[in-house]
Amino acid sequence: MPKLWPWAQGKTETKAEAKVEAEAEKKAESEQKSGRPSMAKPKMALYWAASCGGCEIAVVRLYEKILDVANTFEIVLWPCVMDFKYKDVEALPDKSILITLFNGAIRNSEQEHMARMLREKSQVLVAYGACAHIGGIPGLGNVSNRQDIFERAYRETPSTVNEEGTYPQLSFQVPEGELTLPEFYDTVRALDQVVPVDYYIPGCPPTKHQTEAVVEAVIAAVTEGAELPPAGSVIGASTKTVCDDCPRIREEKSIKAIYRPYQIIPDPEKCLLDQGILCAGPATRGGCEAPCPQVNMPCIGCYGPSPGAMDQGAKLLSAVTSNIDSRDPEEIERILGGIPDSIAAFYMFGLPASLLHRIRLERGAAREAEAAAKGAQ
Amino acid sequence: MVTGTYEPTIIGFLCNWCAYQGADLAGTSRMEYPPNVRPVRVMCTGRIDPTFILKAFAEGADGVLVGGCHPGDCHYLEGNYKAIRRITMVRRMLEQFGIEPERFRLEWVSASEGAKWAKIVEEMTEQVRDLGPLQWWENVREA
Amino acid sequence: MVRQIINPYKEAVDIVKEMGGEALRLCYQCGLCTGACPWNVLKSFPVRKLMHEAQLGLLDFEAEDMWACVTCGNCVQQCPRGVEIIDVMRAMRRTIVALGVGPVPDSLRVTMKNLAGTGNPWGEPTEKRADWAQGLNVKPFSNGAQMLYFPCCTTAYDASVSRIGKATATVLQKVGASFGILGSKEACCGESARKAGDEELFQRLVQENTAAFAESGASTMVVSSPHCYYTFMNEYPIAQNGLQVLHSTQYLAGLLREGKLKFSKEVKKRVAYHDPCYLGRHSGVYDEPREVLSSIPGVELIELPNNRENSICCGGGGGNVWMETKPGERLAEVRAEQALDVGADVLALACPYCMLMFEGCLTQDVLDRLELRDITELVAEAM
Amino acid sequence: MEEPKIGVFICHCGTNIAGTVDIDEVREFAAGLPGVVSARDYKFTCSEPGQLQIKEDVKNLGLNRVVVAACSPRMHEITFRKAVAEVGLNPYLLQIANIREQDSWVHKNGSTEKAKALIRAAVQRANLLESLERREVPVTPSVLVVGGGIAGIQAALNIANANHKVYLVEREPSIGGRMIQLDKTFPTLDCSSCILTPKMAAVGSHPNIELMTYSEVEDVSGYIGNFKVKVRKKPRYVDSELCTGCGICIEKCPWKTDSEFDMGLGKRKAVYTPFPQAVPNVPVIDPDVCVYFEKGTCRACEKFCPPGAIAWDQKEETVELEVGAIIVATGYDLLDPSPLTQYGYKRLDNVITSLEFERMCSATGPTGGELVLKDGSAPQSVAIIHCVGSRDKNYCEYCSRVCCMYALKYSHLIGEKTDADVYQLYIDMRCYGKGFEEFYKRLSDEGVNFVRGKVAQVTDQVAGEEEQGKLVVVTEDTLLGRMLRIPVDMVILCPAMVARADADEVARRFLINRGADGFFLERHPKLEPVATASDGVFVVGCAQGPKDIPDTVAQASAGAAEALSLIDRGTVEIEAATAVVDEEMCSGCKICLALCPYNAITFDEEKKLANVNDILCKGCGVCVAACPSAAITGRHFTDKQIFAEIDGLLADVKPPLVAV
Repeated sequence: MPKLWPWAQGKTETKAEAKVEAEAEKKAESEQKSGRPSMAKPKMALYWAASCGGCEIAVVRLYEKILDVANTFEIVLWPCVMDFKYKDVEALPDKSILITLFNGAIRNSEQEHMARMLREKSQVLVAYGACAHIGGIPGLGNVSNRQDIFERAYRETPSTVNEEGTYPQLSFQVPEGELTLPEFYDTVRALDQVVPVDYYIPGCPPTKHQTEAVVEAVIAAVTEGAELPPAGSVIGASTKTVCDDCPRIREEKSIKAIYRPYQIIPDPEKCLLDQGILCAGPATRGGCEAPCPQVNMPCIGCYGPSPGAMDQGAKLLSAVTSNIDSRDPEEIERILGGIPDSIAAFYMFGLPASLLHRIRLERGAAREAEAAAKGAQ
Repeated sequence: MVTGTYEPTIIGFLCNWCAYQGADLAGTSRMEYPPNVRPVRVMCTGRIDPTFILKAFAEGADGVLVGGCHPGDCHYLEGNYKAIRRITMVRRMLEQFGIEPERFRLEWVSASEGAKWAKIVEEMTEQVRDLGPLQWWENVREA
Repeated sequence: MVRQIINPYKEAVDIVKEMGGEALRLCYQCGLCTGACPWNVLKSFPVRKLMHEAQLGLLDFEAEDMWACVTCGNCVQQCPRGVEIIDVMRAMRRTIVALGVGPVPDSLRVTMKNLAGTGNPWGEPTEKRADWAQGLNVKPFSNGAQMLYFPCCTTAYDASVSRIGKATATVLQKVGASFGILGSKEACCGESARKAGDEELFQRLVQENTAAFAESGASTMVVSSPHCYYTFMNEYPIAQNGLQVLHSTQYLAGLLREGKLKFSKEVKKRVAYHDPCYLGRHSGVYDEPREVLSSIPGVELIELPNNRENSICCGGGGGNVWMETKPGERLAEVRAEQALDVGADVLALACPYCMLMFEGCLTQDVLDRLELRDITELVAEAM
Repeated sequence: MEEPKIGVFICHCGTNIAGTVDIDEVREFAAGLPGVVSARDYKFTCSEPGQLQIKEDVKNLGLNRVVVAACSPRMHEITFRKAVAEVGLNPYLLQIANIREQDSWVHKNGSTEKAKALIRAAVQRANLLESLERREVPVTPSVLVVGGGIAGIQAALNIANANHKVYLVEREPSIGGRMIQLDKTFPTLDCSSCILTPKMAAVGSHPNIELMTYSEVEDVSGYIGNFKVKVRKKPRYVDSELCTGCGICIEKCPWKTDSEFDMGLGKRKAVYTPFPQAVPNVPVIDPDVCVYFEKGTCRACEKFCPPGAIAWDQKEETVELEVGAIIVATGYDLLDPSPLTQYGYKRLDNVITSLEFERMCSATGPTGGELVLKDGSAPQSVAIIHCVGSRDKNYCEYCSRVCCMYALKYSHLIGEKTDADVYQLYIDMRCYGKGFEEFYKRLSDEGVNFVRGKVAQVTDQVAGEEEQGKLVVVTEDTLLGRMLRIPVDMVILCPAMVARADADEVARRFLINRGADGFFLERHPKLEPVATASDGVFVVGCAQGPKDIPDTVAQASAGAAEALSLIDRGTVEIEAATAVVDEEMCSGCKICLALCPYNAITFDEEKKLANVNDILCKGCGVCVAACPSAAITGRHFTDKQIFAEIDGLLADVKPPLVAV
């Protein structure tokens, strides 16, 4: 049977609330028994998977609030900051970590292992930042595959000299024993395409107020028994799109040509899309306060799709092309020629989380081999 | 699941006023054609969100056929022009995704063109059958 | 006599119907084709009736009418239902040739036999194909040359027409073009064979010539005959092979626009231009010949009553150039009369078949008053 | 949302469906689908007992969704919607699976499998259907009629006589249209102006008709029952209130130009009425011809006008009207035959068009009704060429319908006025109407020469003594199978009737479609012959396609009846499946604004939100598909409903999934 991704089957309901309630009940129980509040701090984990590290900085950007975090939680894993051992975390009982902030997409077997392990150990798993949320920039790797990426990274780059054609191996014998590396996957996945996720904090990186909001909510839940937002919520984002935050003046659309940002000097007052610059703002969830358009750069879509949209790229494509000012197929072709790389234009952040996830893999040969093997048995 | 001769499944998005009526006319005129296109009726090709097309491929369609009124004949005046604009871009993008152009067609079929509809379905079924199964889900399976 | 709609040659009729295709079924018998046909000025040629007979499968494959059509295209151009009448005519002839359901005119049979044997309509030896160029210092085509000149069988072998080739070569040399000929390596373009219904022979000629062109490596070819031009452009895989084909008048007009065609003498003549069917109606080339003619110093270009799209055929198309035309049924005479009526001294031509037809059809009395000159000849004279 | 309880009803349609689709298998399959509480089949579900089956199940089983697997929704969706509504179920909770037209009738193999997929899709979609309410809005009880030819006149009178207000807008200075240019009418030969002028006068004096001549519709907005129309009135430079129609100004005016009304055969003055019986009988001054506008001098008309009605300072003005329905009766143009060079029109003298002939025959025309050649003499022979540009793929593929008959009429008129021989050069004689064949017989009896053949050429190049000074018509007589040369003195061309030159602009203004032939397109060729794609806009007369006067009048009355039934009802039901904006989701990006062809989307600058006016919205969904934030929902075709349908259609394609 083919091993399939769980999201393809529909997400497993995680019911974060139920868990927190259960925890509260347990706590109440233990308080009843001991007659005083439990003094043990709830545990917290932070993990960095396939991402740039910007999310780690975003956590530190809590400034003095980071002290509240330290006061409230016992941090059991934060590889970026301190030396923790995986095996210590693995040894914890299931659901013993209250909250895990997981940033980065899943691009290799180690990240997948950590995602599954932390899911088991955590009551609340938060996809922190665009990469964990929708795949992020690493997700653009889905226009390629393992072999081509290796070829590029370990051989073709101008700064590389690799005449023997040495590539990373899963396992390598040295006199001292076996060395292993995690398996690099063909396809990058968002966190919820590997394990069920309770909350999402979008953004590249998430803004300070978002991180604060989630930390405060959980602290309030732990210390005061406050209600948590419903499971599956996207925290710190609005129901509207970036346009709602964007101060630029918009008009009725009529796109006669599409420019890339370096090709023109846009009017700083007017909507970038109105000026022919492909801006993902209309199709991107708001809440970021539109920092990019405010400095004359178009939105590139890091907050993911609007809550009602199934596929951010398809929605952006539809919005932009619908307003092309021509009825002539040839002219339309010409105008759309201004978008030379459609996947990058429409799915800069969301390719793994999109409907098609990635470009087609040439799997024909592999499939045939598999079928032949089956036949042989 | 690929056993015996392979029969593709194609999702058709048909506008209510032209292509759907054209397909109905093919029925009324008893023109035989292959059963591989499964129709979704929409009021206008202008209603067709590119999401529908991606969704159809993602859910396992081997092809997608969009049928609408001839340019200039849109029941809603210019919905089909919007469809041309979107579909031009979708076609390019699908190619980038590795989906052969034969798997995605936009055709103008008026209410009186039952024979044209039957011919298009026959032709496209054959082309997609020749290309073989798309099985998009296979792409997201880690081998 | 009541005629039954049962034909002994059902197979033959079916082929014609199939080749005539949907358009033939659309014919509604208005008779415009008959009216538009140049023959009907001189004799009866019931085009409409043939179409109806083809529709009903009542064709008489033994009738002379099978061979009359000059394929000039005047009827096709006007047909209100878009019937490809020439295709139907061709289909009838092809059926006769392939299935032997009717007689092929003797003269045409000989021509086809010659074409099959020697690649030219006269059955002249292949080695003599380049003889026309003797003494002109025309070189065989080599890879370094700019272009290939394809003279047409008539130019190559017929004594009265070879002056077209000579004039063309002279002009090309004077403007300093580097060109060459294939000589014995080339064969007839096959247009006559196809129009005479010998499809097999035509396909063979296509293959031979295509191979010869490919081998030569030429990228530009200049032709003298509009029939070769049309056939290369529309019925050969020329475009795929990246070969650009130009009629001599197109090439000259190009030189003219680039300022490379210079004249030193006057040709003080009143010149009427006869649009060849295959250059005009079939290929849409109307302006270039006129451009070249009117640029020649001294030439006063006058128009015939039937000009451009409405030109009248010389009577030589569709294989008729190889057949006998009775006196009094010669279209060339009608045309010459028109030229004399408008006061022309010279009838300018741009097609070897036209030249052959006019030379053959006109009486000495007419020829004394009306000079027949190919456009290249007039150009050569003025240079 | 309540738990769906779906009933699936599978129709055999006799053997139409049951013949190829295994009904039992499909029924069993449907019964097992999630949400389905009952699946039944019946011979003819659309029949009374079939509908009863549905109604009973809704009542007894408490169905809250109904799926009917039968013929195309375009056949019986309305039938079944009514049926479920009768037992209290919202009609929008019905879903049809088309297993006949697009399944059993067209597939020899695989129709059962496809039926299952279609039903599964319908059931999954039905799960998500929502109730919708149709709304009613009041109707403005007046009608705009565009075009003052016989069609517009007839429609206007019908409506006005029913005591409703009519605005009749005509571009020319007078109503009358093409019909008033004609001399006699076939097959009865009654005088065109004799039968038309009383109607024109009735229009001019009708208290319910506001006649706006020399005016054009500039802009139309609004929607069925409530249109807002802007009409531009060109200045006449004559005060209609003061003018008595005495005609002295015309008499005194020294400036002349070709008369458009007389097809350029006669002259008119700078101040003119197109013809003596004009309605209104108020002249206009043509500023392009009148010297006053160029040099400020002359003013002869002003000096002689008894009531002092000349008004040099008149300005163009725009009037705004509110109407409930619009009737477009803008008529036709005649194909200009000069590009058909073989007929020699404009090149050879005495080759004229049918309308020129009409004017020449008219007693009020440029020759006072005399049929004369250019040199003033009477023709001794006339050829009438049919199908000039009609039935010809190089020009107009259609038949212009009236030419055969008016050509016969011309034979008669020529016979009345001269002794000329007449040749009818036709392809097929089409005399299909009431009294037409009888007229054909009568004319045959009058001694007309019929030659069957499409004329190849009209030439002045003569071939013999008897052709000297004549026009020679060259054609094959296809019945003889012989070429003929017919020498005549006059050639009358019967050019194709074509759509007005500005039809494209007019179509856009009224939001109606045009067919491949260029004429305005009716909504259904048989059953809705005067309705258009735009609700409340009707098209009548030759604007819809070539037709004769009786057909035009009948169609005009049909249009009037449609308009009356709309405005008399008082209210109009508005499409319920419209688009709606979710204010919580709309970010005011303005992507949708320019997309709506009906201008139904407005923008609230205050709240920065888009709004869909659901009275103007026709439910095409173009904005829904474009909305990048999914803030616009297309009712009855929501994203979720369509996704569910796609899932349903493909559920058997993907292999069963196993979690990691």
